[in-house]
Amino acid sequence: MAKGYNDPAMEKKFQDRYYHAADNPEFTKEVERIGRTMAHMCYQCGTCTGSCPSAPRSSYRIRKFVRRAVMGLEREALTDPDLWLCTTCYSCTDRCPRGIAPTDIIMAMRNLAFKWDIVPRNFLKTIQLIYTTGHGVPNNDVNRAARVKLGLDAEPETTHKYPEFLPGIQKIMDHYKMKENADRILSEGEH
Amino acid sequence: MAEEKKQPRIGVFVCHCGTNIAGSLDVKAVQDYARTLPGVIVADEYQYMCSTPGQKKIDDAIKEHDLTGIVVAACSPRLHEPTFRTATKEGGLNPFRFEMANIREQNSWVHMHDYEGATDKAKDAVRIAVAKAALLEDLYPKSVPVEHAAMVVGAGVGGIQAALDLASAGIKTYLIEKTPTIGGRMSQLDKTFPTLDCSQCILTPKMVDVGRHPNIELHTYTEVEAVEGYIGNFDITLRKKARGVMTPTEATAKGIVGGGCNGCGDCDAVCPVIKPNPFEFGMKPRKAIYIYHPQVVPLIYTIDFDSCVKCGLCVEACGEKKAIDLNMEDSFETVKVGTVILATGYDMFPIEKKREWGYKQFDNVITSLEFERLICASGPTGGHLIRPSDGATPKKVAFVLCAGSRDNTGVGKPYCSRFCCMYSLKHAHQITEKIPGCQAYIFYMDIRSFGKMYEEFYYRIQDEGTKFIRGRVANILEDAKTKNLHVYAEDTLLGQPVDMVVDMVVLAAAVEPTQNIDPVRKMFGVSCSQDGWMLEAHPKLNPCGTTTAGVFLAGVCQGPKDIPDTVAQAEGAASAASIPIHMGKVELEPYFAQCIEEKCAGCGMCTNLCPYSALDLVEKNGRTVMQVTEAKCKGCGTCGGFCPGGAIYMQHFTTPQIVAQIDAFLLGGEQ
Amino acid sequence: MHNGMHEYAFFLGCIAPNRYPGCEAAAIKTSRNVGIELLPLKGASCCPAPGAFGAVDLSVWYAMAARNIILAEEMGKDIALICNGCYKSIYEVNERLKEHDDLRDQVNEVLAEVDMEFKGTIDVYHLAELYYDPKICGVEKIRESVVRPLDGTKIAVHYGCHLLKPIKERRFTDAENPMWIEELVDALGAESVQYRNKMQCCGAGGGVRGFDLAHSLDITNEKLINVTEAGADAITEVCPFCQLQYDRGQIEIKEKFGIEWNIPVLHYNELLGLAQGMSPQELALDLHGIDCKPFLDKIL
Amino acid sequence: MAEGEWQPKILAIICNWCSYAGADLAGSARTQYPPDVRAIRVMCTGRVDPLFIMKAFADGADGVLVSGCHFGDCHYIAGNFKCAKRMFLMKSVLKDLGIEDNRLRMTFVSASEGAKWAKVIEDVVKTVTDLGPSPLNQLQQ
Repeated sequence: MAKGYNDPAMEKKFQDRYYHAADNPEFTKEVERIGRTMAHMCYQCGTCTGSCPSAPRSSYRIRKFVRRAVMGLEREALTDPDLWLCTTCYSCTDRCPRGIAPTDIIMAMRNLAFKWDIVPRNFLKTIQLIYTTGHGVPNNDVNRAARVKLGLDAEPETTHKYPEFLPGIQKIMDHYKMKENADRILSEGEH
Repeated sequence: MAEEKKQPRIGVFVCHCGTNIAGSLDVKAVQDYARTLPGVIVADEYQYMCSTPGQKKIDDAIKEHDLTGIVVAACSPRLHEPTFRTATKEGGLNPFRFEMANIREQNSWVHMHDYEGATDKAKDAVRIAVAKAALLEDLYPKSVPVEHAAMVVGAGVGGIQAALDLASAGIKTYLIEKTPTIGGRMSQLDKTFPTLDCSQCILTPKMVDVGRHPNIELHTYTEVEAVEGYIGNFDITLRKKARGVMTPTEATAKGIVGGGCNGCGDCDAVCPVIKPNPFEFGMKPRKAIYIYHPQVVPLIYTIDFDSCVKCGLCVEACGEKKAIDLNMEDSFETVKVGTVILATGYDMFPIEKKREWGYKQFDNVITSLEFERLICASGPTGGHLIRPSDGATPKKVAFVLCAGSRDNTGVGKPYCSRFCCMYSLKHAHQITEKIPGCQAYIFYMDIRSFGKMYEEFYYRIQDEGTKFIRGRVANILEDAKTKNLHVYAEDTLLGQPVDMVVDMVVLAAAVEPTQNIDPVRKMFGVSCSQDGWMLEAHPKLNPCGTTTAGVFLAGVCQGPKDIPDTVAQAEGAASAASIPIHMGKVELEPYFAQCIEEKCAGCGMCTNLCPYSALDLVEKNGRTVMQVTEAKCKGCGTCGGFCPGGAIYMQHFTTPQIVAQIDAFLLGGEQ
Repeated sequence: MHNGMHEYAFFLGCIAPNRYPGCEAAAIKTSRNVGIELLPLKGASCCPAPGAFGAVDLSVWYAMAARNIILAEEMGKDIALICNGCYKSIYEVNERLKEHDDLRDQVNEVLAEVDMEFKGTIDVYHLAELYYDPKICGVEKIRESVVRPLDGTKIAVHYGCHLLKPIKERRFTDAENPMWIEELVDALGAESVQYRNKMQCCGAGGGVRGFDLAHSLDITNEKLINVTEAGADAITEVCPFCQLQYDRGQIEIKEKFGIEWNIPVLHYNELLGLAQGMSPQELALDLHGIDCKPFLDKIL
Repeated sequence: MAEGEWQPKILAIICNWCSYAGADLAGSARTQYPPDVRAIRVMCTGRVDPLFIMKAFADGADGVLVSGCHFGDCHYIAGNFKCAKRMFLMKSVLKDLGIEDNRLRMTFVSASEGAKWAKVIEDVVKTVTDLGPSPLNQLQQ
């Protein structure tokens, strides 16, 4: 509960900094289900952060995210933009002495963040591109010309050359309402 | 077996064990059910059957109802069978007329959420037990004499202490050591925590004592080859590995008067073959004829025949002592002992398997035992700690704790190695003391300083200036030019990544059971626990014993422990091992095989199956039949499980008894 | 095997065909010289990108990757591919679906809507591991295929992440200091050089390149410092996405941070193509952001 | 469980030194498993006479589990090994009699493997439950 100070600056300065019970006790289980790894076994040794290429150049601490998973601190985890600084190099996963996959905990949290409509735009654009072309990085004219020069067909043997495969791909993505949600989040972001 | 057959009159007693049993199943229903079973004269229940009033119930019921058999439904017979057998005996029945139904460890504790299922299972267990109890017979334990001698396998500090205790208690003790000298790991250490005693200084007096104790027969460079027999009467064959050098005693026995090795080292000086010394982890050379270090006990040289070129220079140098025999071969000796203590110690986990820390990839990453040798005055550098890459004195040293311990990746060891925290604190102290301006960094997850004066030692080391960084080391990289090391971790207390550049890294590598110890463990019939260490009989109440009667454990072979704990356990094991010897006899459970001669066809299949050669074919009344030597039979029943004619009678586990149990389970038997 | 050739369905991915077509052309030609025939896998899509796509919804990632695998199952061929990102998606999903019934059922339920079913009948390989595997090709065969040794060149190997990590879910045994690609490089007559933090990520993965370009480039820049200190003439890798990060990344680093590196970056197949006598034009090296000429001058 | 619902009858014959101790350890650790198995203790699985197996099936058992020490860990050197050979033969005998051979199972559980014991029981109960009542019992019905 707010303290009722008439100065909002003071209210903010002295806001409650305890953490209490978990925001969402199911959060740990959800993360473990999606990430297929036992986050709750973490003993906070920091091997993950020590292995992380993003840690020395940012405030991203993967150990803290694992801690948030363990304690069910859902909001703190999903709204922290550092969540998107994991390069998924899996060094932490290889070295974790508890056999946990911290990388997959991050991936699970990103999946859950998507459900909260929190996803950086580049991720959503990749989805749109894959939906419409089958490729996250589609062909272009410069490349087509180069391909022909090399003796390759202008379009590779993929959905580019065989667009009849696209409806199947779209059906799979539609099953999960992936494109629909990506479009919505992107358009809302534009307002 | 000759007593008159009486109709079975059985008493059943169901234990609540507080709520341990009664909380998960219906004790009353089990009791009521027991009353319906054939032969059951009385069925009772009690809060704690193992208590004095509980036992008294058995005593009273036997007398009151003239019972022939007792069933107690309670915990595991592995826990309280002896208790209730005694109670049965006190009631006037033969103690082997007792049978236990396990409704706790194998029922109420494992079906805590299925009251009905657990109750049904308990009823079945009681029915099965009653069926067996109805067929139980009077049996009499066999008393066997105990050889007034003991063996200790492994002569590290644990084995040395155990041997000294046994010997001082007047028991002839064979101390067996596979390496050429006694002393074990402790002799490789420089100082000991938390007192900072010189390890050699406190160990060598004990080593010398071993060497001259009249009751200790020391066998170095010797391994256990075979074990036969049982408590009181172990026949143990030793393989005395060919050492190539005779002791004065051995020389005298061969008629070389005044000869034999006196440790002068003349041979060492002339030997042309140079090899790394394993005692110094290869950091110092030795010859093909060698001693590990000057304080070895016994002070006898050993030839490494794998590298010896048999040039004969040593034989020449030895001269009239004629101690050296280049054609020596392994020899065997069998000794008889009453009890055995295993003190086989540990090895370092091969930490190079944790690739991220670069051991064996980077010169200046060493293990803690290598550090011990490098800082030890008698070590390869005379106690001057230097970097392997360039011989420079390190000014910054990082200690990596839990290197391979507390590791659930499948590469390292899941357990805590228990003494690394403390010796790393000691190492930090040593470099701070020896090298002015040298900074120690200890990378740790938890500092486990639980022993007497340990936490105080931690306080002291912190006060001396060692920096503690709470974070497990992620990886180590080498600077190709300087050979300095970058230690990467997270300072988890600050939440900040660390790139600590140091001159040297010491890995507090996990410990694991001694290489190739499994055959020895199995020869003595000792199990191992999940972590690979030898399994004690009970983790709390019998930490020195094993499931093989007469075999005891001391030291790290049972699980990681430091020197105080090892010595304490060694003294405990010595005490336990001396009891049967001082008693002079032990009672063996009377689970012997018997031959039912009229059924025996004399086929002899069983004689080959018996692992103890307890069965023989003999002529009796013109027929060939099998005969059991009871002293050799250990009661496994393997013969009885095979006999095609059903001619083998396994006491206490007879075929009729077991079949009755099966019938009782599957066909019921309620009245 | 067909006509003495080991045949594989060639999974292209996105960046090789659509940005570095030389990689695709080189893979087809160079592998043929060592007894491997790469057959077109018609209708394949993005693997899909494990970081950028999987981050949003792993269930869809499994299903989409399974669709690509099924195309090869229908051909009855094992898959070969040349990109570490694709390797993670295709190899890992293939293995996980084979192992875990719950995942397979979940994926097949969705795929039923498009009349497909994951059966788990094929295996997935990175072309580089096939090159190294003596049962398929082996270092010796690579060495024998060389007509223009890359003598006098020093090459830094970047393994990338998803080829080897997580190591528990890979066929390989060492992700901390592997040396097998170095063997493949040395077989071409070049000298592989060791550099600090060889196994560190290029910085591109996990959607970070798109999310925070400067951050990902800072990681790349650190690697470029280490590679330069080791005196390498070029970087080789086995992943077009890493290639993109190093190659285009150097231009972006110049723009953003004002540092110029100019270290040529070549996919191992391009390097192998050069050693087998292919011309820079046949490899479309002109499409690279960083001019390969200083490197080519040493060998041509 | 509903009244009248079929429940498998499974007999376990287990050795004193390893499997019985392992089962006790599962208890001390409160590792939960289904209550469908009834155990008989013998000193060593070497004691297990094929007769016991036949008797159990004849009496209406739906499954039999024999559990001993790991090879090399037998308290009596190799009784478990001798038993394993017999059980192997018994499986073919059962097959000849029209009884599915996976109704008989031999496992090796050490004194330190409480969790494994629980897993073994779960597996055995599941296998036998999936197989349904023993063919001999079906005949009787």
